[in-house]
Amino acid sequence: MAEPFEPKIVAFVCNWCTYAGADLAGTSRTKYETNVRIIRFPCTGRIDFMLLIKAFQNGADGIIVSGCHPNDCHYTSGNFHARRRWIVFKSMLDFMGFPTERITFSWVSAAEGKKWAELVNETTDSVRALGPFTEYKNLDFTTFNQMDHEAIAR
Amino acid sequence: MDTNQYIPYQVRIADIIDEAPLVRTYRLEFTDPTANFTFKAGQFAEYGVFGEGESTFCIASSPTREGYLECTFRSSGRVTKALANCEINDIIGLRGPFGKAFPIEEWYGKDIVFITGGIGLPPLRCVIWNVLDQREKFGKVSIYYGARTVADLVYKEELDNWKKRDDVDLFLTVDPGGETKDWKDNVGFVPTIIEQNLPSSTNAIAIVAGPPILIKMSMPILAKCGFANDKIFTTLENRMKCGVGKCGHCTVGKTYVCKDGPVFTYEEVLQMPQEY
Amino acid sequence: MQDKAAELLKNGTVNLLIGFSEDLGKRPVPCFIETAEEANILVFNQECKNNLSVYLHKKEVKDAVKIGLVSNIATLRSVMQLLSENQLWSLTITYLTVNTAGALVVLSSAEELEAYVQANFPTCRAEDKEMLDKLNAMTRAERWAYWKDQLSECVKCYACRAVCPMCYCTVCTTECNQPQWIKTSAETSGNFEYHTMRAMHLGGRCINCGECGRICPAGIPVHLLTAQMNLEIEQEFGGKTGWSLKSEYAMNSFKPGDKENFIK
Amino acid sequence: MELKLLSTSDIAVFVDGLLKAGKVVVAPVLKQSGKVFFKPVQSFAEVATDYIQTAFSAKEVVFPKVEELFTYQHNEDGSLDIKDQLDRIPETVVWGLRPCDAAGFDYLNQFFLKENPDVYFKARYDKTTLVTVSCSKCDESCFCTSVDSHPGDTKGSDILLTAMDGKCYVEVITDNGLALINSAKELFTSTDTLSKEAFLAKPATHFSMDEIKDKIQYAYASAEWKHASMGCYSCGACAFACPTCTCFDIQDEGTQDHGKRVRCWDACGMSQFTKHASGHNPRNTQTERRRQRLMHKFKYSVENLGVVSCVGCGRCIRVCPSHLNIFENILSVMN
Repeated sequence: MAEPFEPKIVAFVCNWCTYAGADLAGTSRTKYETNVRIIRFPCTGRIDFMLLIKAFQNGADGIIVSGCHPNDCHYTSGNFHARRRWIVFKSMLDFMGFPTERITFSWVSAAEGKKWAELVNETTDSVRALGPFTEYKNLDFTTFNQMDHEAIAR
Repeated sequence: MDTNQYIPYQVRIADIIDEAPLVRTYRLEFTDPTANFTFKAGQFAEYGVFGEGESTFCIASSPTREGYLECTFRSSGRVTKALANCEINDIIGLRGPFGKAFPIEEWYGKDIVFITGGIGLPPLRCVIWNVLDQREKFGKVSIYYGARTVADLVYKEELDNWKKRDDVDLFLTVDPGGETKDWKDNVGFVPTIIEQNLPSSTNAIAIVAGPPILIKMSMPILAKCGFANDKIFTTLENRMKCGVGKCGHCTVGKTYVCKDGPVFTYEEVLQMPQEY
Repeated sequence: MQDKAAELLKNGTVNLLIGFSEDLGKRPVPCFIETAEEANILVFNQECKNNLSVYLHKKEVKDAVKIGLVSNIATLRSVMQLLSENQLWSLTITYLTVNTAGALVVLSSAEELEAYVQANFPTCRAEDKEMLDKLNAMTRAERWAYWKDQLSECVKCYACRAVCPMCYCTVCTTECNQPQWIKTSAETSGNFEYHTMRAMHLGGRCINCGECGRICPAGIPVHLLTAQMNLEIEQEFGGKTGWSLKSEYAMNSFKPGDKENFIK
Repeated sequence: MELKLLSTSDIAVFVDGLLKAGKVVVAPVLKQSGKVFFKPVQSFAEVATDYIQTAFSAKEVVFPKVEELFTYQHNEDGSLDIKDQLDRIPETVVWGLRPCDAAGFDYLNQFFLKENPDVYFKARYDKTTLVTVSCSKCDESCFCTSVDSHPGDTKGSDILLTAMDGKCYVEVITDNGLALINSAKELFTSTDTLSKEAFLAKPATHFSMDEIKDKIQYAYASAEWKHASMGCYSCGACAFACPTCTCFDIQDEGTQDHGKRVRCWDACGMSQFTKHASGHNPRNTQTERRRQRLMHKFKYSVENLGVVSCVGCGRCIRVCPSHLNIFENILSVMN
């Protein structure tokens, strides 16, 4: 029997708030889903949209992007810049028909270990319900390669 | 069925020698001992790190010393950096040998003058070994080699050996400012050193390899020494991808450096558009 | 226009004039004129759609310093945007354009340019608006299918990048290979990456000249991506690209009160 | 060479029969962008008939824009598997290409197979049959008659079809073509030589190869190259649309553990094409790059292979964002 689908989720988090929040969840022994792989950044302002695309390309089924609450940025304004970029990036992906529900954006502070655990659980559940992210991988046949594959299928 | 020239041999890194800052030599052995790989001095190969790509450089060891290959490279781009991160026993890809070789047999009985700078020595090292391993077949052998600084000289041990031999004249130099306190050899650019010594061109062959500027500066001086253009050999290095005259990256006019070269006489170089 | 161009070249106001000539098939071809005698090859009509401001980044053009630029309104607007991004100030540019009444207009300073552009500011082209509305009315899956089909034709010739006056980076992300951000091969996923990247980097800077879509050899309406983004940015954050010499780059600024509805 | 007639209504029967026999048929298809592309089709109904030229050439069939050279996989014991998929290439019929495209195949054949034969090209080329349709229409970009060809040229084709008065005149040129016809013998009737001239387009002739041959020898030093290249944006549109441009790049995609090596189209007009890792660029300006491209077409390929590698399809003129015109450029640098 096939194993049930377990999504791979990549979390891009900032060093000062969400990473510390995740740390708190750990030290308080809060149990949460193990599907998430955390990548730590100095600031949400550093989380380039290309990183998200690359994560999907390398097999991620879902992505969490999280950092300090507005006004709490360690570098004063990094998360404000990030927020603008996310607004535009999300609408851009939406316009291209990309399933944006696979990306969860969030603010998690260093004190919100519980929120982090809930966020991961919720995201994992929703991505599990969405199933494996194959739409992106299926892009990867150019016309004539695709033709070769069709010929094999016959 | 024609052979598939894009499928690489698999070679294992048997030894790593750090030559100079960013410059390394790998000794490579075929994982398949039956691999039928023979090459001549001056030919090159495509070395590939899987997942990163391929890079082109000369085979730096000599066919007169069998059983292994050596290559020397400076890490500068994506592939060479990945290559520099490899460790002993890693498997890399190797395609080749490609290109024309130096016509060493035609040089029997002649004096040989090697002129090279920096990372230009590896392609000539193959020829130098070849010549030294059959030393009796050649006349006088002199080597002019320079680098920016003392640290940038490659094959330091071999340079010492060549220096000790009394059948080789080695002229070492570093660019002004690149010398160290205990540096006893020349200081100055390679062309200047040639000019000071003016090697004889009677019954002699000159082989020049190095950065384009070295080639361009050395030519007038060699002409002054009396070398005819068809007695000067050089090896061009252009960006290459396929190695077999198809991808078009290395073209200089109608010439494909990979299959028509990389070894050219200066006579041939002069007939090309000056785009190398 | 020919007379004016000849005059400017003759009296030394302009060293190099970038304009349009015609080939044998009567198609407009960008031309570069250095002497007054050559000015008789100049043409300017409805077909002259190329945004010639992209040539201002060329080294040969920069070396000429005093430039005459035959412009349509999109060209002028892109020069405005470039000036606001602190580009091109090393050049002295004289702009030759034709206004809606069909009269020749010569603009010789950035201030004159700003006034003219603001007075004649172009709106989103009707056919683009129609396509955008059509796409936005689709379901997400339909949009995905639409772009998948379109982008599968992309061969990564980078003509869209090459004709874009805003794409003046000396090294493009597509050329960065450590790591390889954008796949070199023209597989659809790599094409998706490339066009998302391009659109994101032009968000808040694109001046909607539509050149990228017009010249695409595969007929992909890539300009719709940036057009959509621009509408979005204008709505969310305000400001118009290429409107003023001091316009602020939307993606490089923020307001503490920026609104969104998706961050948990 | 055999000559046959096929009634226009039987064309669809013939093509659908090929599809039924399991062949892949690649034919021009009109897409929503309004441009025509070569695509594998499922029935003749999808095939576009009213067009002058497709957006890109049919070279994709034998030289895909992305071709997988091999896949690699590191095993747990440290060994490495390398596999190519040459045996998976299907039998393909290219339907409805123009004589200029077919002439392009003739050049590709010589380029890829004369010296250091390229196994990927060969594997595809050997399984490809070209059914060409001669041109009844042309536009101002077409200039095949200037490069020793014409709208009814059979060079490179396996079969050439010419539509005349409700019938289709079929010239069977190669054994490959004959085999294809024989798979549906009953549709074809024999005929004598017919004059097809009246049904062919008449593109303008701008020069003749004879006059170029001498003059091109001195063209390299022409000062006109700068003029001919100033408008060039240095994109790759012309090279990618060209039926005879063969430059490619080799790239690895994947991780160090597993992935594939692909070759993909590249263009000599792009600024990075010749750039060394050291930063040195042998062809540093667009003037040099455009000169390389045009000189390759008209001079270097003649010297290397004995043929001009321009077939006069005019695609580079149609796709060029600044309408740079290859024959006008060639004429200007020769004078």
